[in-house]
Amino acid sequence: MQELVNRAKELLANGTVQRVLGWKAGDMAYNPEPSYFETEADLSDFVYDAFCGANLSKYMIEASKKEGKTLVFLKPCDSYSFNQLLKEHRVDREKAYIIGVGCKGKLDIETIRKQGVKGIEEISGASMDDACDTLKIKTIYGDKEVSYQSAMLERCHVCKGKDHVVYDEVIGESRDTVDGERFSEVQRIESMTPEEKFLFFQKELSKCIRCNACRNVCPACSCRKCVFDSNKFDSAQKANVDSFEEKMFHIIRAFHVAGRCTDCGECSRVCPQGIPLHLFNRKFIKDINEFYGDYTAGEDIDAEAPLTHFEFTDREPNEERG
Amino acid sequence: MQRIGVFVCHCGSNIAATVDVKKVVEVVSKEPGVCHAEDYPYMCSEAGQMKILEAVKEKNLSGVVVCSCSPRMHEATFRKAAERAGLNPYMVEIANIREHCSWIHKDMEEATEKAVILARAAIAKVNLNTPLKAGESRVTKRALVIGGGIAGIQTALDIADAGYEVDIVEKTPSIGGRMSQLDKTFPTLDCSACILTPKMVEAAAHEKINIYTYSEVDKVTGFVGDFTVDIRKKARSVNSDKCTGCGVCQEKCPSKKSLNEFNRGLNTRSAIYTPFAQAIPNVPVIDRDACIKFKTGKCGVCEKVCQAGAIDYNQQDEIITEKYGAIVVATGFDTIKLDNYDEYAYNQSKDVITSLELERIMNAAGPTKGHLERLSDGKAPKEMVFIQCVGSRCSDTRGKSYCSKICCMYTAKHAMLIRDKYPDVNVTVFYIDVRTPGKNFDEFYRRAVEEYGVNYVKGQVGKVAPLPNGKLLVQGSDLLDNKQILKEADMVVLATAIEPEASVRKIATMLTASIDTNNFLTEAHPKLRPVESPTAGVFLSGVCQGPKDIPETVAQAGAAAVKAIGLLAKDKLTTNPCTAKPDELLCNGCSQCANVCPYGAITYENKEVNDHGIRETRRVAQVNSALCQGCGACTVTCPSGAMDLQGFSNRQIIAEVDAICR
Amino acid sequence: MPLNENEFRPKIVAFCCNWCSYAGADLAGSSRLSYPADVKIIKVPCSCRVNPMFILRAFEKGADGVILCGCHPGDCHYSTGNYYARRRMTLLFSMLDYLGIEKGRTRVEWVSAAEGVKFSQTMNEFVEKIRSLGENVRLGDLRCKN
Amino acid sequence: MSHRDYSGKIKEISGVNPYKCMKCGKCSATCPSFNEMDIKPHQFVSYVLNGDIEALAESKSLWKCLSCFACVERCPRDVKPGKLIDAARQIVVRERGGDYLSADEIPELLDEELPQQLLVSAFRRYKR
Repeated sequence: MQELVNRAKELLANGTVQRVLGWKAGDMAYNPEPSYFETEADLSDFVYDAFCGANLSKYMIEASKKEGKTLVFLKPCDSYSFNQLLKEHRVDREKAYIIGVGCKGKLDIETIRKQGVKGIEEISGASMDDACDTLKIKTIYGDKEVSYQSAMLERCHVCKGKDHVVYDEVIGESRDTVDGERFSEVQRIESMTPEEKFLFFQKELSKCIRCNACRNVCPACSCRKCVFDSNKFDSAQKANVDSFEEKMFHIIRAFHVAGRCTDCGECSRVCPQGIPLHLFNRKFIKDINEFYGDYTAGEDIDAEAPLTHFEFTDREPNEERG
Repeated sequence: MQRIGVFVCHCGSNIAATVDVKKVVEVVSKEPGVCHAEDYPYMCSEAGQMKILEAVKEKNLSGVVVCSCSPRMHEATFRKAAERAGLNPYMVEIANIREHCSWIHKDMEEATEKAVILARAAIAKVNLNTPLKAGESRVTKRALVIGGGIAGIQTALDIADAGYEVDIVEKTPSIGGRMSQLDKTFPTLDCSACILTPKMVEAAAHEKINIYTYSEVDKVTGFVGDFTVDIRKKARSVNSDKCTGCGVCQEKCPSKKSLNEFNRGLNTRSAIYTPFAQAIPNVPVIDRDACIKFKTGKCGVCEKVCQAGAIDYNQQDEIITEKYGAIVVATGFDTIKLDNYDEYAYNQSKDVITSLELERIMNAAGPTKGHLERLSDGKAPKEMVFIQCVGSRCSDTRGKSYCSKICCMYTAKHAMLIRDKYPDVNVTVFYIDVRTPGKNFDEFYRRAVEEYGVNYVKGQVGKVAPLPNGKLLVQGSDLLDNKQILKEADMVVLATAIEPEASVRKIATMLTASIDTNNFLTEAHPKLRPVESPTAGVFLSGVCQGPKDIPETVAQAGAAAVKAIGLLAKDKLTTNPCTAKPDELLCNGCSQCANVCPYGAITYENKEVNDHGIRETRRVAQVNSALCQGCGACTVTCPSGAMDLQGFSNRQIIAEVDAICR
Repeated sequence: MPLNENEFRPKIVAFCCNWCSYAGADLAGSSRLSYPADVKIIKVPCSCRVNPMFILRAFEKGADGVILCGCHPGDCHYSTGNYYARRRMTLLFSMLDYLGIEKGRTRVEWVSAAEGVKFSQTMNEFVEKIRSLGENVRLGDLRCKN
Repeated sequence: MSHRDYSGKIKEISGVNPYKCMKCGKCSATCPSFNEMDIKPHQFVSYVLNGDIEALAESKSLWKCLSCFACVERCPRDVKPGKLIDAARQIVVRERGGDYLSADEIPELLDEELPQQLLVSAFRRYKR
């Protein structure tokens, strides 16, 4: 981490960049938050550890409008989001100095809590310099231990890869964290009966409080004004009446990011209700891969996006799924 | 809220027999925004239209709904009526209660209920209609013809004769195209050059025609009436203004090993060359891949012998940018490659040739000076076999599914010419069907059989095998005799399928003109608009649209010219007002809409916007309403709803949905 | 067909492209090829104009089935519109299936201007299918129900 | 089975749509066994289309076809007469076979010298 801070200071000092976009320590050890750093002194708050799951690429939309370059730290998966934004002309490559940072898998405090660890005060073993095998957790109920791998975010178990697709330089080592099948959850749902599927999603989506956290964090959901906030479709939403009415929002949201979603998993990470929102996006990714050939959004900015492209021989919509 | 008048047509008994029109009037008159509702036996009649006029004036209506037959029948009629009443014509919506209701339902209660719902949907839509105005765009009075074969020449001549400037772009060093390679033409057996060269000269001499040979279209932007085209004039290495066309350079050129494209590679040419004697312009080009000067830096013979001082080794490609109102594609055809047809031994024997190669052999300027001889040993053939449908009418992946259309006739021509000039040569034609529709065509084919003794065998050839004695063993079917024929031939001529010239793909992409799976350009309507591309301002001439012979090509070339002239004769074009329109404040600038636009109507601009007090420069979508045809593909691609379609807006369609589902 | 009080009468929205399917529906009409009055047609310029929002909106407001008709692939008046529509609808339908919405409530059919018979047959089949599926509950918005 | 059914069976086994034939005769032109055949390759198609499977089944051609598949290779319409005759042959073989080989018979047939493979493939082909 110190290496990142040193390099940031250097780049600020020599005028390459005017500000730094990174993470700063939060009020608890497990909730660092995205932040700008304008001066060397500001950087004393800088942090980069296993809880820095936040994807900073979306902030580059606004940073691109600012004077001068912004130094941004991107994890391998974040760099896909940045690239996708670049493809859509939302960020300015000239305005960004990208340091690709290593990643050993990011942690999920909720997953730790689910393992029965409550009253957390301090967590060690989550720094990039650590072995990242075991987390030693100090709680008000005494010390606990949890394996690092068991505390990882879902997305890290099915990581796209630890190579950055866009960067100016790369600092820090990464570690392969894949130990799951990316589409296994989607497949599990696909194999359910319609009734089971419906009940599953009704149960999950009824939790939605329309706080819009998923929309606000999503690097693909970056419209200046969301259709659900404008009168363009007579679709500005009112308060919930029906417990399942949020389906329209989530289906359309998934549809709007289909072919653009890099599966960064931020939607699920930030959902205060713990709805596995990535299951929508991942369903579309799986379908696109199956129907139109493998496609990874953000990987290649010159690739034809699946929904703005077609083949004469594409499958028919009514076709029974195999 | 609009002030809407609803008019329910009886259409005699067509509607009124099944739909209770009085009931419809009664129910819809209570709909929000409706200030007037009435029924009338024939709304489309003059008296019916007057009802609209009167009501608009009396009740100060701002919108009109007509419940009648399909909008495909009378939408235009009622729009005009509204216009006469002083309303914007796009404030009219039709509820189709005839084709979509009274004609398909028998139960009156059911049909009436549905008619009411359809009327409600139309009322809900009109409530959100806004007056639309057809735009105007100017027309540049100049046409571009891509391709300088007989199709392109004829189109250019016809357009130029009507008084408009025309540029021809031809990628080879001379105009003339495939027709200049032909020896004789069916069914009259005129010498091809004798009828073509006067046209070439006429085009070259025409004051309204400007010819760019050895040139290609590099880039096309713009739209109907206002295209901007970059033409790449490839470096000829010869100054056209100075060259006198004396030909000494070609004689003296020491590099003579290049395959002669004009003679289909059957002999060779020099590195500096004009493709054929009557070339226009009669100015050679240097083939830089073959030229010793360009390869080694040494030589320069042509420069030394050129008394006019026309050789210019330093010439560069030149880009010419020109504006056009109309573009005619006349890119022509080539024969398919025969690599997939090993059974015909084309790649194994020099004596198996294509029909186009035979044209060159028969031609006095060809590789054999017009003598029919075997290319392997120069001997005169005694036994010749023609095979029809080579690569045509194949539904497998090796060939083309279509009939190449010209082969039956040119084969009859070849057979006849050979029997006439060399009566001792036996000619056998293996055919599947002989297709000779066309004026004097069947008579021509029958003459080949009856007067010239050409042996037509119904059946395809399965195999051609070169024999050690230099002959070719042809194994074919005689289906009428139910026999298998084995014939030793001296030469085999393959009626090879034709396909669009390969460069047409690139050109179609530049023009956003659609192309079918065989690379033929698609016509706007296969029957009613056969010489227009669906892309406005682009016209089709000759084989680029589909296989055709010379008379058909010339006829289509003229038709394309007339269509182009019709466009150029206009000073201004009115455009469809139902076009896409972006809301700049909502636009993300992501370019997704531009990626799906089939017309290239969407561009992006960095534009200063004022978003509720925030002034900033944003990348926003711009729609060229002259180009946009109003399909709406962009509107669905746009996640923020910034892109909307006038006349079919998101809110209008949703209002219709709501009215129907209510 | 007399209206039976107890019979389930589905609400069906059919989006038809202006150039092929709407004309196909007109031909069905002028050929007097009957199909149930439950089907109401909305004219759109091209199948690619149909936003998934429209389809979900229809269901939310109480539709029991939605069908989208366009020109046959390759015949689109705008040359490529129906290809985009095909991909969009393929994904949307797959998603609806994934959410447990009954298969068959949504459908895409390519109907040319000459296919009046096909239009009528398609609508008859579709209405039959929706009748067999019954009322749409899963995609509806309860606020829109009585 | 009626003749029509046989026609359907042949289409099913061969996977060929005989209606695609444009009667060009390239199959007969390419056939090395043409002279040995009473019904010529290009005629297979019309026999199948006309449902005259009996004649085809009794023809010499059925056994003269070498299955060299030159006609299949070269047919411009994907009609593949070689596959048609092969299908007809299979029908005849199956028909004749009836219960040609039942599992119970196998132990008796076992012979030390007989390759196992042969028996297995024979059983596959000739079992009911």
